[in-house]
Amino acid sequence: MSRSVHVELLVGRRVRDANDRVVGRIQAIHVRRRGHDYFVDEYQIGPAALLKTLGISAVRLVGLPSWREPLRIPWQKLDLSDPEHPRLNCAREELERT
Amino acid sequence: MRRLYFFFAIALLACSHKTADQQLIDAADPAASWMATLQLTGEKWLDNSVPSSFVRATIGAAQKAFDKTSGTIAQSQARKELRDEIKRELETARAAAGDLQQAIEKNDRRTATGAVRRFAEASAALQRLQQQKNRE
Amino acid sequence: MPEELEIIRDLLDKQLVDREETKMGRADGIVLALDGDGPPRIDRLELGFVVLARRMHPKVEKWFEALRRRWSVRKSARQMVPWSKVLDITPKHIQLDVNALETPAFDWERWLRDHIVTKIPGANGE
Amino acid sequence: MKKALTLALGILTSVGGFFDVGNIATCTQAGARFRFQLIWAMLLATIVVIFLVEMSGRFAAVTGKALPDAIREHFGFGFWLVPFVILTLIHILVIAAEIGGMSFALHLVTGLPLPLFALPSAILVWLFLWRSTFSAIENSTSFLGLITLCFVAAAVWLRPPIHEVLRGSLPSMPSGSAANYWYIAVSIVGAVIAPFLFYFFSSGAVEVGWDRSYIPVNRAVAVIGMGFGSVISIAAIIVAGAVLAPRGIRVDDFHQAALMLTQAFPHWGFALFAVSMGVACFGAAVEVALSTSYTFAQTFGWNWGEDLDPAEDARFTLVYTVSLFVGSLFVLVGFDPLKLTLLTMFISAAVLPFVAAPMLLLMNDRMLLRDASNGIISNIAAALIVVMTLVLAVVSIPLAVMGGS
Repeated sequence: MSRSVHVELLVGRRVRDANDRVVGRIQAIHVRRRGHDYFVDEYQIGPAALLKTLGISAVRLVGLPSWREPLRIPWQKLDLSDPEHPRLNCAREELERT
Repeated sequence: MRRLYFFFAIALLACSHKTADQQLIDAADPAASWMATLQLTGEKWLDNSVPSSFVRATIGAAQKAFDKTSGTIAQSQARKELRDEIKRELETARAAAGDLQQAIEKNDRRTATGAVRRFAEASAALQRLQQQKNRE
Repeated sequence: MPEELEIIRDLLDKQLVDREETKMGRADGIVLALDGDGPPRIDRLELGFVVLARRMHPKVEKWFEALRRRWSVRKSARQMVPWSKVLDITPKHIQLDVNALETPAFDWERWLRDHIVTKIPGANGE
Repeated sequence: MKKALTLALGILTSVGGFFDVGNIATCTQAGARFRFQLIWAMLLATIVVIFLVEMSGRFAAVTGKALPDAIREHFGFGFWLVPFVILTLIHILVIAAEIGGMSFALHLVTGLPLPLFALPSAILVWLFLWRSTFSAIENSTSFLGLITLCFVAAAVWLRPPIHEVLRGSLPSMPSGSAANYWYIAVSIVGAVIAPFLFYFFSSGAVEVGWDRSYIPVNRAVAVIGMGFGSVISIAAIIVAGAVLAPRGIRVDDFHQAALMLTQAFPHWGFALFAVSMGVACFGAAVEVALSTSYTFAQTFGWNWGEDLDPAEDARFTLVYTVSLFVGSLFVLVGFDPLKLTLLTMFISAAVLPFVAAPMLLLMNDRMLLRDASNGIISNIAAALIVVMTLVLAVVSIPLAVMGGS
């Protein structure tokens, strides 16, 4: 049963991990090409990801030390069955270790 | 800190009793400005620099401003002499405006010159009031 | 076609053009297909006021939907462009293998032109 | 050769777009009320607008995209929606004020009541847009705009005391009522840094096909064009200061400003003021109406460009038609043109952060601009501008209440 997800409604949605703790908001979705189609590689969460999407490096504009690297979620780790509430199928710490 | 409140209270009190007079003079400021405008307009009409239609339109706009000011005088609690003086200047200006209106219709330059002189006196009187208030 | 992309920065809201680079709206929406257990795949682009309305607020979308049903010119509320129609992706626009004039994106354009604009002299620059 | 022509046209465009009903209203009020004391506000606003116009032109030259197009694409529809709605309201209000200015000029010349000219003015602007291409529009409105040089001639003829003019060029504390002083200063800035200017300028740069090689031309156009328009505005302050202030004439109504050129030019002064005002407002109305269509077309990705025939971009044409009509309603209903203009200039000043901030963020995007993105100086200027616009926005509301009497 193929389901679909609207990216424009996914942007900025808060992601919760397996222990129902908020991990951050979805700010970027990286895709890789295979043939003519593009497949999701990883999602990126957090303010640094937002800034990168906007093409602004925080250092350059405001001079603040750039926030820590965005949190990267491999595609298989994110459950999109309910697009309104994206969930990680693991705990947050597990992600940070990789 | 108490001294600050004391100072602030005095300042408020000082200007409150004068406020009514001050407010009336400030409210009359646009009227003085329109009298000066009519004076300039009359002068330029006499120099044939402006068409009569412009003079008519300017008189119309000035009358509206005079009406607004006389409305403010009616509600003002300022000193009676002050209110009467401003009312007198307003009446002079209103009459002069009426004369100027007729003068340009009949191309009567003598009446127009008289009207311009009266505008000058009325606006000068109101500006003197303004200067006295600033000096207090 | 680039090897890697970031959907939100490189595709969403991007200017869409047809074969002759005639502008035909923007990528108001992008839909991923979750088929089987593979990674999500970009299935199609979507355009139309209704798509934008939904991004603002579901209530706005309902209001738009009602508005559209009553007197809209456009046959379908939202136009779907299958990903197979994407010819090229450049920093300036996304080029689609379509002819803009035949797409619903131009319903409004055609309606206005036929009913109002051409009625006024000089519309075709003669 | 093409670059020299573009430079000339660019300068002419800025003159056409710079001096409009907003400048006439705020400069005559500043001169009449505070003589030469507020010249510094015009100088400051000019420096800021030169920076912002240079940036928007450079951005369009390098990326080939105008501001609305780039902001929506870059920050997404959600982010762009708020500035877009605000900008549309400002566009409509400025069109209304410009039509008010045109109607007043026609009223001066004919003596007929002002609201009569609301629709004819809108139709005149509409006809011009309907039949012309972008470059034809820009050359003619700007060429006509040169008539406003009569203010400079009058200012020179009146020989104002130079030391007083120079002292006025430096920021100073007000002698008269402070609230009114700062109220007029803010409205001067609001009149000069008109939000539509950048969106129009960047769209224009794309229309005439600027590319990276035009960056020097863009800088020259911004400096000379805006500077030129500013000289005319300062001249208007000086003339009002020399003619109206000594007589105690405040400008509460455009009629009170209409005579200020008659002292320098007894026979032609009245007609010159009317024609200058009419032409300046016409040029500005054309640019603002176009800017509205550019903003809509780029936001929704329609085909756009004034060089296309109306039949080819019906929606683009419809937008400027509707905005001109809606703008003219304000004047038709009897809004006083001067009060409408001051209100518009005020709202422009208050919403500047919404308009300037997205642009300044864009100018720092290395990915888009690579080496042409903001250098350190532009960034410092940009940061100062954002802070200044925020202060303006915060201060303008209370000022309007106190100072606006």
